Amino acid sequence: GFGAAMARSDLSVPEAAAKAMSLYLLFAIGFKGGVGVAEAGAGGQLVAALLAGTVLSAATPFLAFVILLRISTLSRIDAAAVAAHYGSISVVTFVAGTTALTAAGIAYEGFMVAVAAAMEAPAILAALWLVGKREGDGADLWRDVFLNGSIVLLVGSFGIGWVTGPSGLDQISPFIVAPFAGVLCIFLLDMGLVAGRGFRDAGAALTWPVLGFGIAMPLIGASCGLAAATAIGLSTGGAALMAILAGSASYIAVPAAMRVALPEANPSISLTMSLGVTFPFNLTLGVPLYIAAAATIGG
Amino acid sequence: GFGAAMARSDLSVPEAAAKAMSLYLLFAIGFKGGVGVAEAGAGGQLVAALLAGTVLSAATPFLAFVILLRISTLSRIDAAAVAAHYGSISVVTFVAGTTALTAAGIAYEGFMVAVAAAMEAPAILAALWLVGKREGDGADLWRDVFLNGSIVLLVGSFGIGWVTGPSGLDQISPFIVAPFAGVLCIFLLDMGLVAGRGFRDAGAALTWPVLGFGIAMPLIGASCGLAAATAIGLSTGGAALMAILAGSASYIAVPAAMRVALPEANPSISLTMSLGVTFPFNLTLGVPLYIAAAATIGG
Amino acid sequence: GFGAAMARSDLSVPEAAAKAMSLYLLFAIGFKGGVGVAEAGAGGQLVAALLAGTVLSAATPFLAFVILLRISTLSRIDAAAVAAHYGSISVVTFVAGTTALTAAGIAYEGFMVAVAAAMEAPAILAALWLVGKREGDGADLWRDVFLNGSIVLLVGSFGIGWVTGPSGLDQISPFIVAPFAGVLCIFLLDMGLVAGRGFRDAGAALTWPVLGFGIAMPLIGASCGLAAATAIGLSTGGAALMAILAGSASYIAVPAAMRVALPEANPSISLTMSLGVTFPFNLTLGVPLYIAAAATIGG
Amino acid sequence: METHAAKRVEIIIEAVMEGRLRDALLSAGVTGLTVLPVLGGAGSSGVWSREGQIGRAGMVAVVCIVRPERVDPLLEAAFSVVERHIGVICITDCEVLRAERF
Amino acid sequence: METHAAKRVEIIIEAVMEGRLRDALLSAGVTGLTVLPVLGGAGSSGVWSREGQIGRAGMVAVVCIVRPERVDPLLEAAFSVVERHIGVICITDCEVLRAERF
Amino acid sequence: METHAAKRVEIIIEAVMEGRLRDALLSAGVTGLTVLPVLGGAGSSGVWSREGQIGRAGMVAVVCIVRPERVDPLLEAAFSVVERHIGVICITDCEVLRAERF
Ligand SMILES: Nc1ncnc2c1ncn2[C@@H]1O[C@H](COP(=O)(O)O)[C@@H](O)[C@H]1O
Ligand SMILES: Nc1ncnc2c1ncn2[C@@H]1O[C@H](COP(=O)(O)O)[C@@H](O)[C@H]1O
Ligand SMILES: Nc1ncnc2c1ncn2[C@@H]1O[C@H](COP(=O)(O)O)[C@@H](O)[C@H]1O
Ligand code: NA
Ligand code: NA
Ligand code: NA
Repeated sequence: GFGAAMARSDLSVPEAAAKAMSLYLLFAIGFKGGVGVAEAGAGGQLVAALLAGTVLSAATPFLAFVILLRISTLSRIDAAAVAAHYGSISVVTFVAGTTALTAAGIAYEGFMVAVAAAMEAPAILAALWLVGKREGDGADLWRDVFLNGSIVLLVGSFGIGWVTGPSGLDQISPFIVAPFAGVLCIFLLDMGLVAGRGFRDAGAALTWPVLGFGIAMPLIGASCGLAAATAIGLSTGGAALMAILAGSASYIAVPAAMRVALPEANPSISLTMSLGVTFPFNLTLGVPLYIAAAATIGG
Repeated sequence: GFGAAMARSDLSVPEAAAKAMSLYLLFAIGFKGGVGVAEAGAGGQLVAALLAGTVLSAATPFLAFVILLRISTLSRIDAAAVAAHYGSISVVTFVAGTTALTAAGIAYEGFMVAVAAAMEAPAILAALWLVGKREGDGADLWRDVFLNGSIVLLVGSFGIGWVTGPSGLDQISPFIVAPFAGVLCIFLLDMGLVAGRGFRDAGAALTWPVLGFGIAMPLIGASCGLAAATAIGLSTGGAALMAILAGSASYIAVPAAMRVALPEANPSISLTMSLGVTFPFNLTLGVPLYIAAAATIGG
Repeated sequence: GFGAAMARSDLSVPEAAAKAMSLYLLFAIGFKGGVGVAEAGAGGQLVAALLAGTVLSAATPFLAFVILLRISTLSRIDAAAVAAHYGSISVVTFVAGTTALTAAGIAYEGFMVAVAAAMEAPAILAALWLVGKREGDGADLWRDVFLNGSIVLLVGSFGIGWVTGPSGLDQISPFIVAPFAGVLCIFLLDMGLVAGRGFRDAGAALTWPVLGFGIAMPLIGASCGLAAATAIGLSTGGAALMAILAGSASYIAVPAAMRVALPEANPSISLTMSLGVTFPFNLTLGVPLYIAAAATIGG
Repeated sequence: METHAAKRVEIIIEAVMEGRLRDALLSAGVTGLTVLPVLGGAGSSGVWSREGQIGRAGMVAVVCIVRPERVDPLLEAAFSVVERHIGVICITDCEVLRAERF
Repeated sequence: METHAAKRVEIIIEAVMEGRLRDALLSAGVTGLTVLPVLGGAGSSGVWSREGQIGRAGMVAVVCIVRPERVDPLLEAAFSVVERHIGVICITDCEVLRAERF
Repeated sequence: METHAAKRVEIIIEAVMEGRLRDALLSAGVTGLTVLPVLGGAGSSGVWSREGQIGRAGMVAVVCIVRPERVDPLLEAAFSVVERHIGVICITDCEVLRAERF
């Protein structure tokens, strides 16, 4: 995919189809998570995991911000914007992680879907606080972020899955389960194309320290995620997912929020890092690594 | 779905994907109907049912018009436009009805799909007649209405299904049967969002009598449908579907026709009633009620 | 489909959905071809077939050009543009051919997918040479053509299929295999609509000799294809596919290239011939005929 | 380069009326027109948006460049179609190359 | 036909700001506006294209036709939203039918 | 607010030529441009519509706002690309804010 994009191929999935696929993936993963909770029950661990996720999402940007200011020549604004991306999460990386876990036969808590939803937004708040933005059209921004499609759809389908339980899954499983791997595969190919294009566009801003950050930060984030998961006693699969969430960087919700709240930040820097460096790193090396680490700790 | 829309979420299925889903549903339901007729044969009942449907579609607007003028303060034009919507049908409600029947193990005549197609247009003619519109670009309007995608696709796929029969269904069943419930589910969620948005926009026009009409009229229509179905001796499932058709209101074909032929009518009134009141009512309470009524009468 | 289009129905699959379906078909056919090669091995025949395909694609336009100048009143430019279409290939016809072969239980070489990719472009070069176009923005044009979505996607998914082999197919088969026939069917219906529309638009240019060419040329091309396939010793299925490729005419890649390189050519002439005459001819009569011919020769 | 005075007429109209407007303009002697999609808008009949719509809902913008002397028949043709419908007509002075085309 | 002088204001702005711009314009007394999609562009911040994008990326073009005397409040409202953002504002003289609508 | 005279050039051209046109305009010193999608149209080469098309068919509208003195090089650059192709170029006087950007 990457090579094709670098050479400016015309091979792009239409925007509407990409959006439909992402809605499908969000719906399917949310629904399956809800069914998982209906089967296994949730208990206090759900609350603990939600809390841990929220704290991780809000704390990571501080760490990322400090590191970026030290190692790169990015402005404070740009550094804060990048930091927000790394505090938040990438749902597609999460989905790929659940697929890898299922393929490896490792179970995970269904409620991790809800944790993913909870981790999308706090990082934005933290990043804005970092550059002293608290005034202005705050309420508006929050509505934008919270009612952003992905959070609503994840939480909504999670709820539906929880209510209908396994019997609901049986009924729509030809739709939810069978085409899932295929849709994910096409979507990842398309993301690869988009990521490749980003590289082409953002050339200059990509100094070596910045590229290095794009690989080091997910490792740092994932370590924090593993630590938190161990602290609250998640299963091996759940700990791996928490690491994946903490180690992934947003490329949809946060970029849009940053355009509204920090328009002075250069969007191609953060997008290239999250989509062009961290996303492929996580998919190829990160996810297997986090799973192995979780298995080592958990086993 | 509704709550999200009320708060203006950004969670909308792209127009192209929604259209593709609706084409898929029309194709699948038409094809399955055709296969049903190929298996069971059609005979004179098909003709009787088509005739009954056409009469119902043409007569209902008169009833609706009179009721609306009596209970509400709508202008004659607006009342006629609303009446046209209630005479015509909602294919999605019909599809949901067939799914509910299948789930309940009740058989129905495959040719009801053709009846659905036949009931789309007569209501428009009736409504225009009510406000004395007979001149003008009539031929154009008829081309618009008859060659409107849904009628052509329903009739076309019905014909294909009839010709290919059960062997054709076997071949494409992974495409037609398996994902059906899932696509319908997503489509209904999306319709819910759109309906919710409508509510937000049309606030003032929604007086209590008008809201009441949106619930009473489907009951009246469905009763007429049941009576007609009993008169021509349809099966329980067929009678339920005839009730569903007569009780449902259009929100695609008729709105477009009204914009062309009655531009003075306020589109948000009729759309909010048909999509915002009657559609959810039918899906949640109406369909089970009509099926129960048909079973009582038929059994 | 055709009748509906002639009457200007509004029944068109949204552009984004059509593009998504075509990407799906290209991906699925490429992937399956790659898996076929992984299972059966490729050897020297792959190279021979690629070479034969390239020569066929480059030679057919000369033949077509001479015939067109002799039998019609088309200008040299228009004749060259039409000739380029007939030298190149139609992937959808190829896909329909593989489906027909599978249905008939005839095996074919998986690498024919690569041959299809190789045959897309040489015809364009040949046609430009015919009208003395060698200067200008050549490099640009070649990038346009080679990185045109379909070639990249075919070759890419072919490579992926080859690498992952049958085990990869098992994993994504619910996505690749099951919905394939359905998507192809819908896509063909939609192509029928588009083709029908073309007819309506290009009326005058369609003289009888030109229409005749649209049917004779695929037969001539397919004969050359059969001869070449026999010469290099392809299986019955492979020979049928080579005939189908040589006999089919492009309607996506070549039209776009002609708009860039030969803007003086009237696009509706070549598009109507390739999409309105040759495409339906091949789908209905051509493909079965070529398969029968290949079986006669091969058996 | 040499340019010639012309008029650019922009008509924002409901999508269902597009075919009728096009036919009316072409009958009024217009040599060409271009149709642009519209995502949403606001006006006396409220705020609307294309998102999540189905069917041929919404509006389109039709742009038509004509010689100055052809504006009046064009406006009359357009107005006869648009009259009873919501929508906007806006005329701007402009210059074109290749005047013989208009 | 009788036409009236007006101004056509075209604002090219990031899609995420569309709602805020619409609200600002309507508060500034504008009677209507139309939003057109944008496929791509180029500017001081580089070349971009909608192809393959996800999310509410990209830009939109907002067209707003107003009476001449309402241009200034409109520009002020628009500018307050656009100021910190990339984008372009362009004002053209135009003529409209049915002046009472603007 | 303070505005500055400028020119708005609108070029309707086949989608396959978009990249070449953009490169030509940027080489001619244009500081920015915006590409809008086109749904359909009519002209000397007939009526066409995007519906049901596949591939990069159809046309796009490229809008380019420039200082008055840059119009001539722009038109020459555009014309060299468009010359052999179907399409329309239309120039309008306009005013812009933030003149330093153009
Ligand atoms: N002043 C205006 N400027 C631009 N577009 C307008 C204007 N007024 C109305 N429109 C467009 O025309 C549609 C219908 O307007 P109205 O008839 O006022 O409801 C709106 O949704 C807008 O898309
Ligand atoms: N001179 C211009 N003419 C037309 N559109 C422009 C112009 N300058 C900028 N734009 C549009 O505004 C966007 C942002 O521009 P900029 O702030 O220069 O990066 C570009 O991507 C274009 O879509
Ligand atoms: N007078 C015009 N006004 C607006 N658009 C035009 C005009 N003439 C041509 N076009 C556009 O340019 C395309 C090609 O025009 P032509 O070269 O005349 O076939 C048409 O399909 C329209 O989209
Ligand atoms: Na993170
Ligand atoms: Na009804
Ligand atoms: Na060929």
